[in-house]
Amino acid sequence: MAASLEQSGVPTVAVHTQVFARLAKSAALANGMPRMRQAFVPQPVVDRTPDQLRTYIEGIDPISKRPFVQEVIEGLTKPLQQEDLKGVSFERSTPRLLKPDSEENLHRLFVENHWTDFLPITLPTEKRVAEMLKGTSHAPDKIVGQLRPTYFREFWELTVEKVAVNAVMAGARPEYLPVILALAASGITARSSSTTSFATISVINGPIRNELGMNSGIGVMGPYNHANAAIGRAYALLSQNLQGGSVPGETYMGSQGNWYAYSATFAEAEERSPWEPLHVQKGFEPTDSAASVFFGGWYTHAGYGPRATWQDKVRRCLSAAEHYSPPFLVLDPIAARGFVELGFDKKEKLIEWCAKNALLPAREYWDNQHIQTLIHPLAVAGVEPYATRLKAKPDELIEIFEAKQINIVVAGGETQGAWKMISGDLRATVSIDAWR
Amino acid sequence: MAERVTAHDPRGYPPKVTGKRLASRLDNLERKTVYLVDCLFDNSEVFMEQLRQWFAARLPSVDARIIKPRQSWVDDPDMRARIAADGSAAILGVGL
Amino acid sequence: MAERMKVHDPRGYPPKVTGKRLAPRLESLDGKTVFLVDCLFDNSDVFMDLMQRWFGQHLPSVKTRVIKPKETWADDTDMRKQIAANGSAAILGVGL
Amino acid sequence: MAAALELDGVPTVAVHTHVFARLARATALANGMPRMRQSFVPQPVVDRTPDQLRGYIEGADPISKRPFVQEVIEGLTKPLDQEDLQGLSFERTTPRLLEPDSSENLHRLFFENHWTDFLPVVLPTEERVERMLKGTKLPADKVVGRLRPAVFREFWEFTVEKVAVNAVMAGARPEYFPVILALAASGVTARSSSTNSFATISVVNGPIRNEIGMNSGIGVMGPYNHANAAIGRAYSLLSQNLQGGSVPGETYMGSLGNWYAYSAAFAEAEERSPWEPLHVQKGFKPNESAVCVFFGGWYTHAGYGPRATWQEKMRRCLSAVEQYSPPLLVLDPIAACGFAELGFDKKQKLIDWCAENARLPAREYWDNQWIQYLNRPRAVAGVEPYASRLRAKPDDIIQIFEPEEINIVVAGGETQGAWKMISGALRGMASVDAWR
Repeated sequence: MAASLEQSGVPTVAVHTQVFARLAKSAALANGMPRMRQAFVPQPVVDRTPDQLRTYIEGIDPISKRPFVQEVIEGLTKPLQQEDLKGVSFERSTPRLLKPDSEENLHRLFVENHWTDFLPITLPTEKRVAEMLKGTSHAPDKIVGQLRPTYFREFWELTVEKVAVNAVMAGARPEYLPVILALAASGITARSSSTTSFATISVINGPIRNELGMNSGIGVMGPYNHANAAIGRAYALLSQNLQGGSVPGETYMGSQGNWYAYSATFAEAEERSPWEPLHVQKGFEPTDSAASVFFGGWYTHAGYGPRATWQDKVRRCLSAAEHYSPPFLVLDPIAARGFVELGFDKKEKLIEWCAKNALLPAREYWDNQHIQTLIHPLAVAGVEPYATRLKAKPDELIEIFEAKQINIVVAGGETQGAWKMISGDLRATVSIDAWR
Repeated sequence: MAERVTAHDPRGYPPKVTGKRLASRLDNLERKTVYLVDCLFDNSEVFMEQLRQWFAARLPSVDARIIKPRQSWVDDPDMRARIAADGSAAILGVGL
Repeated sequence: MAERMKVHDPRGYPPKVTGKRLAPRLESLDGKTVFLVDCLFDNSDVFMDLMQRWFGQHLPSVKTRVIKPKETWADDTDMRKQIAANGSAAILGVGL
Repeated sequence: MAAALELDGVPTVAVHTHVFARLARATALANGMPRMRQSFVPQPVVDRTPDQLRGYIEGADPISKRPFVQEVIEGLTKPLDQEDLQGLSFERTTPRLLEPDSSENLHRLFFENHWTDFLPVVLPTEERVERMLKGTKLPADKVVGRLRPAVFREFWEFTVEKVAVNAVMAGARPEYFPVILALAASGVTARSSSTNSFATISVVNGPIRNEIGMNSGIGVMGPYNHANAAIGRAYSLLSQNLQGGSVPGETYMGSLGNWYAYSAAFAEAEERSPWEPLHVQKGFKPNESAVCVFFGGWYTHAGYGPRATWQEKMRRCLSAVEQYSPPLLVLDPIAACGFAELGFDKKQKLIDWCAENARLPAREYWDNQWIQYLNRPRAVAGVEPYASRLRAKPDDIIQIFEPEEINIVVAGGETQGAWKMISGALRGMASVDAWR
């Protein structure tokens, strides 16, 4: 925004809170405008009173240590110097191979460059990468897609070979590569830089699950299967390395982080589910193999049943959800069959029930930072369903999710009728067969 | 020396970045119109109002006007066109 | 042959396990008292009650008594003494 | 229990649901009574109607495929054969070193034996284990403690060296070793075999945090720091390998599994917290280093604030928890300072508020499988607070947690006033200095 104003001849100063300093500077660099004028106020702005914000304006810019208003005014009036005029342009092409070195030194290099999740990796030697590339019929230099840490950052491009490199690092085997390529091609990053520490969870459907020996039983969402673990981790590492990084303060701003970011991929228990598989619901054939990508991971509610008071329990979990992030439900087959016995013979019926029963008073719905930033402007602009939610009286109960935002997956080892309600907006369901 | 290994570089390919020039600066803000762009962040409206009041109190000759894009995170060309047409400078905040 | 390495075994040390004999079996259950031990698992009381009714219908000569330990997972020595003293066999369930 | 009855001379048959078959066999073996008489009914028993249970009794044992009642009666009457009589005793000593082999084959051996979390490990060569042992002054053969996957399983024992082996596998450095030893000495496993897919979360306090560069800022509960990642993973791997394993169906029964089980350790942001550090609350001095181990990880509720409607939001989250697993609150410093500004100048005040506001109708409180199983017998035996909860009428609102069960920790990078409410009962504490 600021860059485009400058280009239309309008001198501009962008104001940020101090924690965003390094991020704002590297975004300016990536936009080809490293000399962009920026001024900073203390963190946080959210929840501060007007008086407190006035002290920010009359106070000191915590980054430059000079008066804030002086920074702003000089940013608009101080004449451009030589350096400002030419702007900086650079071709950041990435090398294919690194300088040869000992194993110990290379492992340290990968850690110090933030190329790993700080757990041990398998070094991507030429031999191992060539081996991994046998897992697909596609050419190593074929462009798989683009990724970026968030929508105001520039897209980076990735090839089959670069995906293979990160797959080797994760400990994956060649037969897993088509799944990993599909996840990379989804265009959804598993390393969002958002201050809300999001994570990306992927569900695999179709014949590929059994071809690779994926787990949909006991310990399905845990460290109990090679394919689940390696595919999830490959998706996490390629997101980090193929989008320009995920470095705290620069390309990662998640205040509290998310442990799901290590590895979070599993297979639906289609054979033991009373309902239609997820990918078939999204238009794939049962014999197709597909990967679904859920963006969220911010809350995880849990329960058993359905027991006698299941409606109260599920309602409590739905209304405790963060209402900018819709849930997807993971039901153990025992729980799924329990719901079928109650008459929910189709996933859609239970989804409908959840949408009808996820209720909050309007007052609480609007008292949320994300809703204010993302949804409120849309409501004001008359976009439904937000506009009606805005009209509701403070104590009026409103439905916080639409049915089409909620999904259900069946997985578990049937040692307990357990279920989980995980924050996850289904952003994409992509073909795996296309990458065989 | 431990046996040396060659490994791949795990990073993706960044887009080619072309340099862009900054707009030339004003000699001063006297009698100029400065747009205060509220980026719709939670509470940034209150911040921009305080900034407007600061200008009105300290630099009354500056015509500071608050303006909002239609949607957060999305470029708003019409709003930019209006700023370019009616304004001489812009202050954006508070966020990215 | 790739260069061979020697590495440690990552497992801990299990306790020494001494063999224990099973109790001698009964020739038949007729006229015997069998304790049905409800391990307090959710719904196992209903299960044991039904076992008692099954014996009542199909093997009326067998006396059955449902009994519960004081606490889950913990050994209940008094209950065991009671079974050993007044019973000839026990059926535990449903769980571990 | 069954073994004890047999020793009292009482022929016994243990009835299990069929998913527990392999586990029941393994337990019998470990109790030195491999020939113990066991019979099985279909899973689940929970929630089945009396008629359905009668169907189980009159039906077939799903494991032996013979009539269930026949299995039971024969178990009590069929005479012992030769094998039954001598029982089986064995000395399961574990070797110190494995057969030498190529690194490729050893990596595969570690996967196939379930010695890993299916992510790449660093092979524990003699040289690497030697280097790790330099991280402590204590002798390699000193017994650190004992661990077991469940209360009904036998304890396994382990030494400083065996902990070092697993620390090397996790990618840890010698300077992390005292923290890892303290976690191993806590006696709490990070690989519970419960059907409940529990995980164990560890909080590190005191000077050790900065000595080894732990993270308490941006991405604190995520893959953004070497010490956090390696310590958490070492605790997971040692729990798995030093307690006799964690194999689905045998020594792990978690129906859904838990991704926190990869690695879940972090440092409290003592320097940026408005309150007393966790370990000081628990009796340690500020300049002592300690670890606290929280057993749960079953639910994770999330929120921002405190905003205007923070009380409603907090109450919704507190009543949507699983009432057998008390919460650990992790507050970003911005949120913590927000609560301090509201008058919660001591952690204890916010803990008391949570205890008073975590409420459910008695009807819902008791309608839970684990509460029935764990708390009901105590209530019946007159143990408080369970007894009074049992006396409450169905629609009476009761408090579901005691203040002592709830804990608060401050950690986060201050890019957002976020907080998390993670299922976690404080089960273990240990001094780190004792293991330097």
